[in-house]
Amino acid sequence: MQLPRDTLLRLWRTMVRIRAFEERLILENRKGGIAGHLHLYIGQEAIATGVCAHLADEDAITSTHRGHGHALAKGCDATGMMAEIFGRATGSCAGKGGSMHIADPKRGHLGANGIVGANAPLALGAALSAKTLGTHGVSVAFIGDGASNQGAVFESMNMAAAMALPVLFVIEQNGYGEYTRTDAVTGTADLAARAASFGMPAQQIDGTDIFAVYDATQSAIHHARTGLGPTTLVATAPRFGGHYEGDNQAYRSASDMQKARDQQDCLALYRNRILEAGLLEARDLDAIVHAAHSDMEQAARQARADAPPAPAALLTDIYAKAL
Amino acid sequence: MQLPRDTLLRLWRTMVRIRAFEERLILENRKGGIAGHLHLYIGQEAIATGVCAHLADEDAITSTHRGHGHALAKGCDATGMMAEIFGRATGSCAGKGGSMHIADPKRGHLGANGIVGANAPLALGAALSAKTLGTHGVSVAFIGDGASNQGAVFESMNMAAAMALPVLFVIEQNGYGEYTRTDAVTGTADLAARAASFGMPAQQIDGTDIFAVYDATQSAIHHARTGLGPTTLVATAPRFGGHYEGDNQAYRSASDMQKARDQQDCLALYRNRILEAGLLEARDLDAIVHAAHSDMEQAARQARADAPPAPAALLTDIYAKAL
Amino acid sequence: MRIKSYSEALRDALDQEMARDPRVIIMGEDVRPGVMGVTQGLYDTYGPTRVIDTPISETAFIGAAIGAAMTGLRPVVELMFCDFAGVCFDQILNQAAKLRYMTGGQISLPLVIRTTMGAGERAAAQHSQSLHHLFTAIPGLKIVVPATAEDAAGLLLTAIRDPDPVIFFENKMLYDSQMSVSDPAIALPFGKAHLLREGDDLTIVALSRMVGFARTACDELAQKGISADLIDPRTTQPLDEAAILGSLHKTGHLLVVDEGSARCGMAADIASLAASKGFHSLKAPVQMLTPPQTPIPFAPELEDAWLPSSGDIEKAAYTLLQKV
Amino acid sequence: MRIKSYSEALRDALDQEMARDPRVIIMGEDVRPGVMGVTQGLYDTYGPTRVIDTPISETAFIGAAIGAAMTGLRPVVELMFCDFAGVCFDQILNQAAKLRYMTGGQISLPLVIRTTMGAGERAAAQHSQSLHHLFTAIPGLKIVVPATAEDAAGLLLTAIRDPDPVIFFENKMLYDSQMSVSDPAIALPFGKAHLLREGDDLTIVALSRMVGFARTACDELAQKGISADLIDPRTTQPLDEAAILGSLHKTGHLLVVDEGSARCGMAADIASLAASKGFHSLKAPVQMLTPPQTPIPFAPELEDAWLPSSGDIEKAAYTLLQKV
Ligand SMILES: Cc1ncc(C[n+]2csc(CCOP(=O)(O)OP(=O)(O)O)c2C)c(N)n1
Ligand SMILES: Cc1ncc(C[n+]2csc(CCOP(=O)(O)OP(=O)(O)O)c2C)c(N)n1
Ligand SMILES: [Mg+2]
Ligand SMILES: [Mg+2]
Repeated sequence: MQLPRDTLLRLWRTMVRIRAFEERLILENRKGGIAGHLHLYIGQEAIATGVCAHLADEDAITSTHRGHGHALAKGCDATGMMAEIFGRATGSCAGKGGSMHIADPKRGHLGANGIVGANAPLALGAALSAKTLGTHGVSVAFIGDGASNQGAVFESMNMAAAMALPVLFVIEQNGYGEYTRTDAVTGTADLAARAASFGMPAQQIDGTDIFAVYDATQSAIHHARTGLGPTTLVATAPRFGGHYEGDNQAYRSASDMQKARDQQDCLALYRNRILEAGLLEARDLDAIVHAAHSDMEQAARQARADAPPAPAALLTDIYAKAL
Repeated sequence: MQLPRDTLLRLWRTMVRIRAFEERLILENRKGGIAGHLHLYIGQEAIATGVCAHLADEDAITSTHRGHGHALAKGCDATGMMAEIFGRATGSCAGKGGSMHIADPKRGHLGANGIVGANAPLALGAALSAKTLGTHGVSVAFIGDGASNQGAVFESMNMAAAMALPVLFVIEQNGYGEYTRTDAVTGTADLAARAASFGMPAQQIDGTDIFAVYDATQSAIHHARTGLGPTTLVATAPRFGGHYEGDNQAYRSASDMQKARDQQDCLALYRNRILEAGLLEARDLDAIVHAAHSDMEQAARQARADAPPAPAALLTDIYAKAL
Repeated sequence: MRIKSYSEALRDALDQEMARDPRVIIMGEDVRPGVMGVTQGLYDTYGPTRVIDTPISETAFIGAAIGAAMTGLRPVVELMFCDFAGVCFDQILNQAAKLRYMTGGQISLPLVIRTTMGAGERAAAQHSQSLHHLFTAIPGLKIVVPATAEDAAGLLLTAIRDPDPVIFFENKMLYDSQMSVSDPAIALPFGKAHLLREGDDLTIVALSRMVGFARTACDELAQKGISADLIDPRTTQPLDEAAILGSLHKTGHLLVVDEGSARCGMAADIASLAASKGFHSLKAPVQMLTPPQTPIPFAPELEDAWLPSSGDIEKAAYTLLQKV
Repeated sequence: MRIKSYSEALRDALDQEMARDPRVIIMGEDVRPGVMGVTQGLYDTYGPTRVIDTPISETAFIGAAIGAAMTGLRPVVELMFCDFAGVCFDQILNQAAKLRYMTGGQISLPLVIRTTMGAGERAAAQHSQSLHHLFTAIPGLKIVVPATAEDAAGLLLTAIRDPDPVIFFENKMLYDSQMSVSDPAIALPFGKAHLLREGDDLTIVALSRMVGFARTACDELAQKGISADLIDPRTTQPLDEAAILGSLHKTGHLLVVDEGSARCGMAADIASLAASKGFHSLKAPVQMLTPPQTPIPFAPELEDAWLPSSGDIEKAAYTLLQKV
């Protein structure tokens, strides 16, 4: 809480932009014109924001199917992302990836991933490069609680610990993997202890409390940058919506959904806390909200207007040079 | 140590037969005529013996590339195994599997495996059958310490714990995976704690002490049979030889190898203990050793005399009926 | 007969076999709620011991299904997307496919892995693949690629009753397609192709969703006075070589249409059959119509261009015959 | 020129590239001691930051190599046996092969996965496979199958310098085969076949270890007055179609010899090329010589019967020509 004013504003701005981006997606999706599924991050914004606040472009992240928040927090351009989700030539991946495959290596975003858990080894690789090339970079793998039962994740935890790689595993514990409660298919309730048993510090944190996320990440990144190896953070925060936009969540109680919105909204919690502590003014916060919504509206308008990829794009980017 | 005399004799007999089987293999291999690699179990006999002493034919095991000991302890026929290793039509797998793929489902041996870690999920399946069909059977997956870093193993531990399956994971900690020290590529030194973190009891035991193995297994199997789910035992015992027979072990210190033979020989330890405690007579023990060696010599003689598979065997057993 | 969707027909076939044989169990991610549709409602009937939600650990649960199949159960396991076969490929390649052989016939594996294939959902490169050729290349497996609701149900019964591991590829773009199907389902044999159209000018062999597209193309071609045999092999292993070669003998022209890989895929496989055992029947080059050899793009315009259409099939047929 | 084994030639090529480019690193199980032979001694020269022993966790370390390739290194990772690709297949199928395309070309992947293929070691079904076809079927990868020490070294240089993911299949039965090779190694282009024998009667396309067998067969055939073009494509992706089609145009007869799968494998792939683009050259059915479609048996007698021999190649050629 002793963060400087501009950090406080920056954190708020990032969280708000993620929320606004996805609320815009919900609206646009209702209007029609967005193809494929949208896995929304609403409710978990504090995690990506608090983690990525410590990362520079030289630091890498690898992300998940629920990855819009990670991308925005890592500094990816909302307009390019929106265009990508609309499948436009102007999209960050030229329309070839879509919502589930947004990447921007220049910002250190090595890609969202449609195969759960598969991004963990990739993050090891970025950490290995950083270590080998002496860049002092770190890398972060965001991993869902359901995905945390994938072999790829466990193997990566062991290898990162064994090699003392500068990696941070962030497990986002929203309680579900698709329609199934994660605890129903997981042998332990303590994912942090499980990660710790691989030989690294690990900590359970409240993922709706951005200060908790911010502080824990700071320590973890320091640990990594000083050559001490990986850390795991298990951050709990609810998914407001379903597995994908449109999922009616028949498997989830109304009270659980209500509680998420009423009591676990990381944005509301932040706002209240900041205002109560008198750290920022309501109008500063509101102006940021306003700006974010208008930015996202503009991004969507642009995306709708943009052209789809030219047919020739089908056959480019398979190899560096066409065979 | 309060085991009945016939149990003491049975344990000795099994350990001795494993040792004799493989010493015979070493001799026969020098003579020539055995194709492919032999991964010998010498030094680790107490583990397979102490574990399988608690298993009936209805209980299943899945084994590793270093699997002769598991097979013999599970009651597989030494003559059939020897013939299999010689690639004979009379072999337990009709000569199609070889040393690394010995199986005998009638004895509850679901197969050795050339893919390290891949046998762990198979053991879950046998446990699931036992649970679903109400047979009260349990299953055991033997896993090398190196193999314990495979995703398949971790996933299986979680799933077994989540579903409370009657499985026992036995990690055989001989300190090496091929030429590499396992601790050099493993983030934690405490494999039992790592297994426990998945949500099951786990225990480190001295795998050269058959009584320790026997007792720990007894509890674990009881736990499993009463529906309480899986257990992991991490049993430490040295490999006397190399990764495979013929490996010159340039990567291993002479003293390490010497120590294994001089101080960590589970057979010698057992013999001394039993004789000191006056539980059995030396001549009883020696007679068993004698019989084992002559059995194995006979098995090898038989195997050498047996015919290889007929050419037609190439095209059978691909499917239940030829397509 | 009753009107059912491909998805309902599959569900009913599962229900039918679960009712008939208590050893049949279902496992997979979200199979209780039935995220993919097909297993919906079965949990209510068969309960937690026979409809099992698993962790997101494909290696563990597919391996467990293999182990269960060895020891008395008949598991039907769901792999949501065949694209995910990557994370559990060893259990299929080195375990399920080889266990009977490696053990000299001691082990039987009555196992079905149901999975989905097919592009068109705007699901991009990791959720749209058709990987049946990768499995057809593995000895020891049987591979099913049903194109209609009737075939899906009938072949699923056979798959469940089969003593060997079967990979059952459901085309997710067909799930909602409706037709009148046998009720209860009637088991259909493996290795028996389905002749959907009869004609003299060319032989079209099509698989999975391409069968329907080829049917449309045949109707169009008929308008132009071109008549074709349209053959759906229904299983790629075993493959009904006789049906293909017999038709080729009659028509002399072969067009193969598949949504899988252009390289080392089913189109090449069937073309090679023609080039070897059917060579003397061939009057013109074999035409292979597949998507271009690229990952599957997200943008709808690109994905549509990527996937062969009925128009593309028609054109390919026409080109093939012009070439005579 | 110096006499080297295939294995030594590979080691020297690795050394050459590691000396040239500090971004080249080596990872894998037991690569320091060099269990498989090829990496022996490199640790002494390049130390722990460039020669990295990994846990037995192929998904983690191949994935790590992919991530490292994206971020400035040029990893050469060793997958001991291609059979083990099953446990890390997702990282190859869905990550390495697709990342450039899915990201619209933002990501480059200068990655080499060195692995071994080939039967004959009495290593049974899970350690003897030749799975190059599975990877050839995946768009986005390049596939190398060197048959000689010279090719192995020259193609490895190219693989390491290539900006795309390369799967490099070393036939472990060739490791000890000796020949006089360029020293230092000279990079060889991908997609350029090697013509080992020239002749008029038939075209033999052979891959990996089958090339040597085919060479022996050609010598025998020559004694019988039969002359053949012997073509080794050296890379299956890209494939030198022009070399194959050109030769076929001359000879009219095609025999393809491969140790991989009979179904959806390279033999079928090349036969399908002949059936489509080479049809008008073909004077007889294409002959495909592969092992039977079974897992690989352990017993030496069975394994020897399983693997095509030079005698089998000779016989196949003879049959092919008799059939004219
Ligand atoms: C290997 C693999 N298995 C299954 C899936 C299908 N799938 C997509 S998202 C998902 C649930 C993931 O849950 P979690 O990791 O908790 O992430 P969340 O959706 O909750 O953010 C599943 C099973 C997949 N994409 N990849
Ligand atoms: C998936 C896989 N990776 C690598 C190998 C090669 N390999 C065979 S045995 C072995 C070492 C296994 O070590 P450990 O599990 O400790 O068993 P041990 O040999 O010590 O009994 C390795 C790496 C394999 N068989 N399977
Ligand atoms: Mg979740
Ligand atoms: Mg070991």
